[in-house]
Amino acid sequence: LAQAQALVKIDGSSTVYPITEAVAEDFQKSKKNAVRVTVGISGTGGGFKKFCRGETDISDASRPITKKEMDDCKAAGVEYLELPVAYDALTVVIHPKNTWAKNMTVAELKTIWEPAAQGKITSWKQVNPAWPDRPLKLYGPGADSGTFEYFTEAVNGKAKATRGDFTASEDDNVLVQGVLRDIGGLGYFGFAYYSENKEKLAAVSVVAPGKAAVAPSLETVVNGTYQPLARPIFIYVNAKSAEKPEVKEFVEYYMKNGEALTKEVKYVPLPAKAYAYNLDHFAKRAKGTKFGGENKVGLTIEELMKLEAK
Amino acid sequence: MIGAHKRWDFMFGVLGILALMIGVLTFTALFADMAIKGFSRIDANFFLSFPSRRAADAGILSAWVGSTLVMFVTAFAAVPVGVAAGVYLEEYAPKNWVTDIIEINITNLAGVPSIIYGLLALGLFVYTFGLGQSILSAGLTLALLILPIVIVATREAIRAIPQIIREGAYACGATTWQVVRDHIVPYSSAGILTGVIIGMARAIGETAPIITIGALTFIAFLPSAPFTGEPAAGLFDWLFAPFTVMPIQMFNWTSRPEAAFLNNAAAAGFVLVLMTLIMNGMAIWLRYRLRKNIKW
Amino acid sequence: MSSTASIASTAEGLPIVSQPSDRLKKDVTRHFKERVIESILFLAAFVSVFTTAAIVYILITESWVFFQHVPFSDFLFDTQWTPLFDDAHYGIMVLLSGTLTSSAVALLVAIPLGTIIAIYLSEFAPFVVREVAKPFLELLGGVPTIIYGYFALVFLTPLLQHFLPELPGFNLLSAGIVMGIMIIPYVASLSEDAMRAVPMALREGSYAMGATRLQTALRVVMPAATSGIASAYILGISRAVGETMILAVAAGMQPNLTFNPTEPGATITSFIVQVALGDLPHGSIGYQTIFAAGLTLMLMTLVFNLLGYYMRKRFREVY
Amino acid sequence: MVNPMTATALHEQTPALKAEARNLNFYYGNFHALKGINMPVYDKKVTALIGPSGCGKSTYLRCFNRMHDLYPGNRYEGGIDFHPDRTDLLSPQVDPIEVRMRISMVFQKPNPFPKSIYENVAYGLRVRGERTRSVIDDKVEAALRGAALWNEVKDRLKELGANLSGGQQQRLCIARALATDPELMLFDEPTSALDPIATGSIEELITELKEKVTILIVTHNMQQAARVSDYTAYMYLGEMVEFGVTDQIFIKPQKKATEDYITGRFG
Amino acid sequence: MVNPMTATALHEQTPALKAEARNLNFYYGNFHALKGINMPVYDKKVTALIGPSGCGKSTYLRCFNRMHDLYPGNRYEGGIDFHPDRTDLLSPQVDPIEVRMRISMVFQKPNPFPKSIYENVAYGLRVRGERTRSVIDDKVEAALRGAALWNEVKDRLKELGANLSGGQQQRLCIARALATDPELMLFDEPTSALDPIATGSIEELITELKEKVTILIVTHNMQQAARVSDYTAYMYLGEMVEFGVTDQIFIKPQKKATEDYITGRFG
Ligand SMILES: Nc1ncnc2c1ncn2[C@@H]1O[C@H](COP(=O)(O)OP(=O)(O)OP(=O)(O)O)[C@@H](O)[C@H]1O
Ligand SMILES: Nc1ncnc2c1ncn2[C@@H]1O[C@H](COP(=O)(O)OP(=O)(O)OP(=O)(O)O)[C@@H](O)[C@H]1O
Ligand SMILES: [Mg+2]
Ligand SMILES: [Mg+2]
Repeated sequence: LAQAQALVKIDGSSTVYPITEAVAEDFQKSKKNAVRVTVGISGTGGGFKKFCRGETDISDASRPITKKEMDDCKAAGVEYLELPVAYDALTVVIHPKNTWAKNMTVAELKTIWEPAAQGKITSWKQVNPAWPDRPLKLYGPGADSGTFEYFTEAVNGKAKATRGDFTASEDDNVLVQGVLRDIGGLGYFGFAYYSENKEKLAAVSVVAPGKAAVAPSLETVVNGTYQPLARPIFIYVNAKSAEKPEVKEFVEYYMKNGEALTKEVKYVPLPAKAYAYNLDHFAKRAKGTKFGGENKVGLTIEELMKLEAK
Repeated sequence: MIGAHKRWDFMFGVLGILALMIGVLTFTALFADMAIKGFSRIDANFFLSFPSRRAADAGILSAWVGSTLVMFVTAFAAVPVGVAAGVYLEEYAPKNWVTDIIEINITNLAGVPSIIYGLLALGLFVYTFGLGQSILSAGLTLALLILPIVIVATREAIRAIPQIIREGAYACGATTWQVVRDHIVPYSSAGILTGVIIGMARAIGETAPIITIGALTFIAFLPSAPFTGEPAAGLFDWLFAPFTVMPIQMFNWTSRPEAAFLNNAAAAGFVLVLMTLIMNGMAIWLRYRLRKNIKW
Repeated sequence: MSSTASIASTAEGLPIVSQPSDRLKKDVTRHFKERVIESILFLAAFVSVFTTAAIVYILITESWVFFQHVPFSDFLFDTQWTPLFDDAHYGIMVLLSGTLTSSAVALLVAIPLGTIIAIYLSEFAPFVVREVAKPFLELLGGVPTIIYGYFALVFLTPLLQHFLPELPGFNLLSAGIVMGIMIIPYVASLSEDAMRAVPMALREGSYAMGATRLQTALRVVMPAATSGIASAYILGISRAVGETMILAVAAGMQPNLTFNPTEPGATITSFIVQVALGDLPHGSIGYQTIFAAGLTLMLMTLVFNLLGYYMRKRFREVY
Repeated sequence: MVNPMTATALHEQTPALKAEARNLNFYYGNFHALKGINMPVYDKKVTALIGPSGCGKSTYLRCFNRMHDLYPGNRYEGGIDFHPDRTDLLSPQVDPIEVRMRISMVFQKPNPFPKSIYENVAYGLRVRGERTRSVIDDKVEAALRGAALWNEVKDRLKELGANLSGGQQQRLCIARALATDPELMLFDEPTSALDPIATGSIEELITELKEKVTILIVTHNMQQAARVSDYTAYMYLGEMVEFGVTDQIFIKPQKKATEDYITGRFG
Repeated sequence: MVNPMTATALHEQTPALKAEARNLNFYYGNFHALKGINMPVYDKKVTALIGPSGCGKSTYLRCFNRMHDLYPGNRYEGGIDFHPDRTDLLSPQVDPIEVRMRISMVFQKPNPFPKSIYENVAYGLRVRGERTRSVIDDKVEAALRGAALWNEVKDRLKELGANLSGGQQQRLCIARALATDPELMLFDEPTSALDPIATGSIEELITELKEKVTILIVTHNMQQAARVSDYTAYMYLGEMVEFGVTDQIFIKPQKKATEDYITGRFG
């Protein structure tokens, strides 16, 4: 059918969506609408499903591709390039009137979130005796999300290992609503939602083992000190599509303007050199994933760039 | 004793009005809230702009066009099938277990959560029939969703036609089909229409099944109108175009970090309810027009 | 008796046997055309059956895979629902409890209010009020449900917390109440139709006995409209059980085996959308849970509908 | 139209008045359905209303229990005095519910409520707030006996009223109307939906009932009027053409119009 | 039940048979509604069916145009010969649609379609596939004239049929039934919902119509039967009790049952 005009089809994670949308908007303008770009939000899983059937050119992903999805892609003969595009800095937030927990160690977070805490750790005092005996109310993203998976692995040491008695929502604005109404509330979600609600919420400075407390911010994430809660998010480009001029141009445009646009939509960009590295990586058509179907926690972007694709 | 009875009647009247008010006030509150929040955003540009990362530039052009086209397909698919099914069940079907099954089945379908229709449509329309992630697939999905509503409304409307009108027509020597075509369908059209509109009002607000089959969120172009563009689009090319719809746009905006998008969401919600309102208004008007000519 | 016929015939001088002459014979093409049309209409009616079959097929094939990993007894009797956690549990009772609790709250709101409105509109209200109120009510069904969700979260919950200070910010109660308000039009509108279909003769009979409006409405009209009202309730129940977004926003998505509406909870539908649009790989066991959950939901609504069908048959209006 | 002399004359022959329409007019919105009707209703007698279709028989009958109050736009003028205390039934001060408790009605088509036989008959009592089980039991039995239905239904009181045959249903409706000890009973073509056998039993019943209550009956069947009534009124186009003792009306009507109607030359 | 002698006697006086029921039985499911009916219908005459309510008049009438085919569970036995070619109307080889095209029907309550007056009358023609505008125009006019309605409606043919008065509506239904030149017309209590004036005009019309078509009419009004019909049949409990020339039946019925009914001693 006469879809004569050049078209770039993108689908996938709603976390990555705002960045891709910004790029798509500007790219389309810069091409004077000669190229059409579409972006969907059927989730990383739904995105990969379509991607591995060869239906989309690019897939937004808030986590690396999994083993199962790699197999699917392979079965369908779809090869891909993996390009990190930004950081999703998971921010632990508390009520602004919460004066005691401005800094928390990863161990304390673990005490709160580990599976064993379920039904037992219900007061702040149980986490740290110095803290008041206030009920502890927890908020977090749904268990189907990449954010959840990453956080549990980073804090509890095992992906998806968590207590179950917390309020979950796919919509981070709903979590914001929860924490800001509850002095004893604690939640975590993407940095962008925190920075939009700075007046209403307070971010916890995370103390990684053996390090000083680091508050989440653009700088601390980019310079790699906000660890272990910063994770990269990706786009995956279909290798065959990458040969199409419009897709190629789009990806190049993405990498060249990604830093500015990411900042604009309140996400944390990668360091400038990472985008350069991506461009190079893309030019070389280096296929495959560097994660081997598993998530890796606490990876800085330098470490990531050094990894070999498998 | 009698006084007490009268008082009960009066008290119930008051209770009825109060109950009615709970519904009406809730609706008014929601509607007013959206109107106030979204007011600053509603202008010509809002309707004529594509989505954007900047809340102030973002508009609902692709969304309302998409919703309109999808509704169009939905109506075109659901009305003939729904009416035909309703007519069959009322005028043709022998009252046996097959019709019993169809009947239970229809009420049951009305209760299936919409997301399941999405999963079904993904397998059926998008992949098996190869219709792609298109306006056509979405329209057909929603058509399946509202089919039970249309069928039930059709049957109710048909049942309201007095038997004596049917007998009058049969006595003129009409065949069953002639009776259906000349009498049953025309005289029940007001009721059918109501059902269709109620169904459409529900369908227009659906998010989940449409996302499942692949509606987009960012789309900065419209399906090409028939016979325009280079090379010229065919008459039905728009059916296969990628699209987005109002509730998805709104859903996306409600979950954005920037608060400014929440006003967009309110504005989009306002427009969506307005679209429903217009459809309902149309239904009331048409119903009035059609009923005026029908007296038994 | 045949004697008359024979006498009449003899009088005519014609043989008794009468065979059809051609002029009233069946018109073959017309008959064929009618059959073809009937078949087409039948196919249209069958679309709904086909849809159900397709849905059931999809749900069952996918659930099949699921049940090869998860023992059926775990699914039914486990008291935790954490299919996506590392320590996975698949106790559907948890979601079912959330679904039932929130639906119960919704119905406790929608059924009394909807019925009162229906009685008021059909037996008390002046014509104008009825004609204006019905379409207005139907608009309630046209508001996107996500708006109701936020209404429950940011308006109703704080309001309820004035009366119930212990009420958590996310709970089944306020989600259920708002859901109930959303369902009111379905219940009210259909019940009203059913009541209005009750013949005037019955009402007159009651009034003639000296009954008041309320007595007539409650003791004669309602019982006579039982089957229609039952269908309205059943539809309301199906709506409540199948509602998604309100719960996803306002109820907390916390898989909690509880029948206490003041606690947060998760429901089958909210779980399904969440997972269907989330980051899980398709085909993984976590993803398959949504089909098992969907199947449960489908079976549940089927039970309600069969119940409703049985009730309609049993209490068919006998005017 | 009624000759005042006739009415007076009749009045002197008969023991007592139960009710009396005085210059009664009735309007359906703008439609003037009853025109200045004057007519007595004698106590413990059966009065039949006859006349061609649409002449206003039902309209007139339904004035007696204020049935028209149920629909908007209806308007009464004049009055119906209810004896012995001569209350005007149509006065706005009079509560229609109170009226209906004393004047009961049986309709053209049997309209049992979708309830059990027992509950159908008990309905009027319950509406009056009667709670005592034994009182209700007794009255239900008495009413069913009065309607000649007791023997047929005494073992199936819990069954639905609708399961009875047409004639039984109509008798059930009569029992329902009887249960509350009405002073006046209105029948609007009570047998027109029934077969001849059921009709016969209802007619017999009416004849028995008049020992206890006053009866006003609309019928389109002149034979029936002749069989069951003591007095007959002939109506035409909303007017009361003639009223008199039944035998006299059927044998020697005073008006030509009545005669034409009765002999079938018209109607 | 029909006395064969009577039938023969009648037969010899009359020119031709239009139809003849031969041992006709009819069942509503298990209910045996018509029991072995034999009855001639004479060409260009009016035959009236009388009998108490529920005796099967309508059921019998509706056998003639196979109306019962519309509902499941109904069963015919025996036959109705349709003259001159003596086709059995009830034979399975006969198409009920063809039957209804030749035998039209007018119902108890006027049932105009919610269409214009013109379209109401034209419907039978359209159903027959007539497309030519001028032909339809002519037939509509002829039918409306035949139903004595033309002068009243000729300027408002586009108006809704339902806007006419009851009597006009019934005449419209007669025009609709007339438009297709039926050979036999069935009337089921055509005036029972009408006022006396409208009734008079319909009766007059029936008398005129019999010049052209054969008419079978059900009525509960014995005066009407006496006024309009040439032959009368008295039915009771699904059986044909007596059939004869109207005058004879009304003056000197052969059966006691008929006499009882006609004189109002029963029914
Ligand atoms: N609700 C109404 N609104 C307007 N006019 C009405 C209404 N009910 C009856 N009429 C008219 O009032 C007149 C008297 O009607 P009514 O029903 O009293 O006649 P009836 O003598 O009982 O006739 P029938 O023997 O057919 O029952 C008729 O012309 C009728 O059309
Ligand atoms: N659809 C039906 N199913 C079962 N029985 C029926 C049906 N229609 C009529 N009957 C019964 O058949 C018998 C004859 O009915 P029919 O309508 O022919 O009587 P009728 O003589 O026309 O009476 P009326 O004067 O009241 O119109 C009655 O006992 C009736 O109850
Ligand atoms: Mg009447
Ligand atoms: Mg009849």
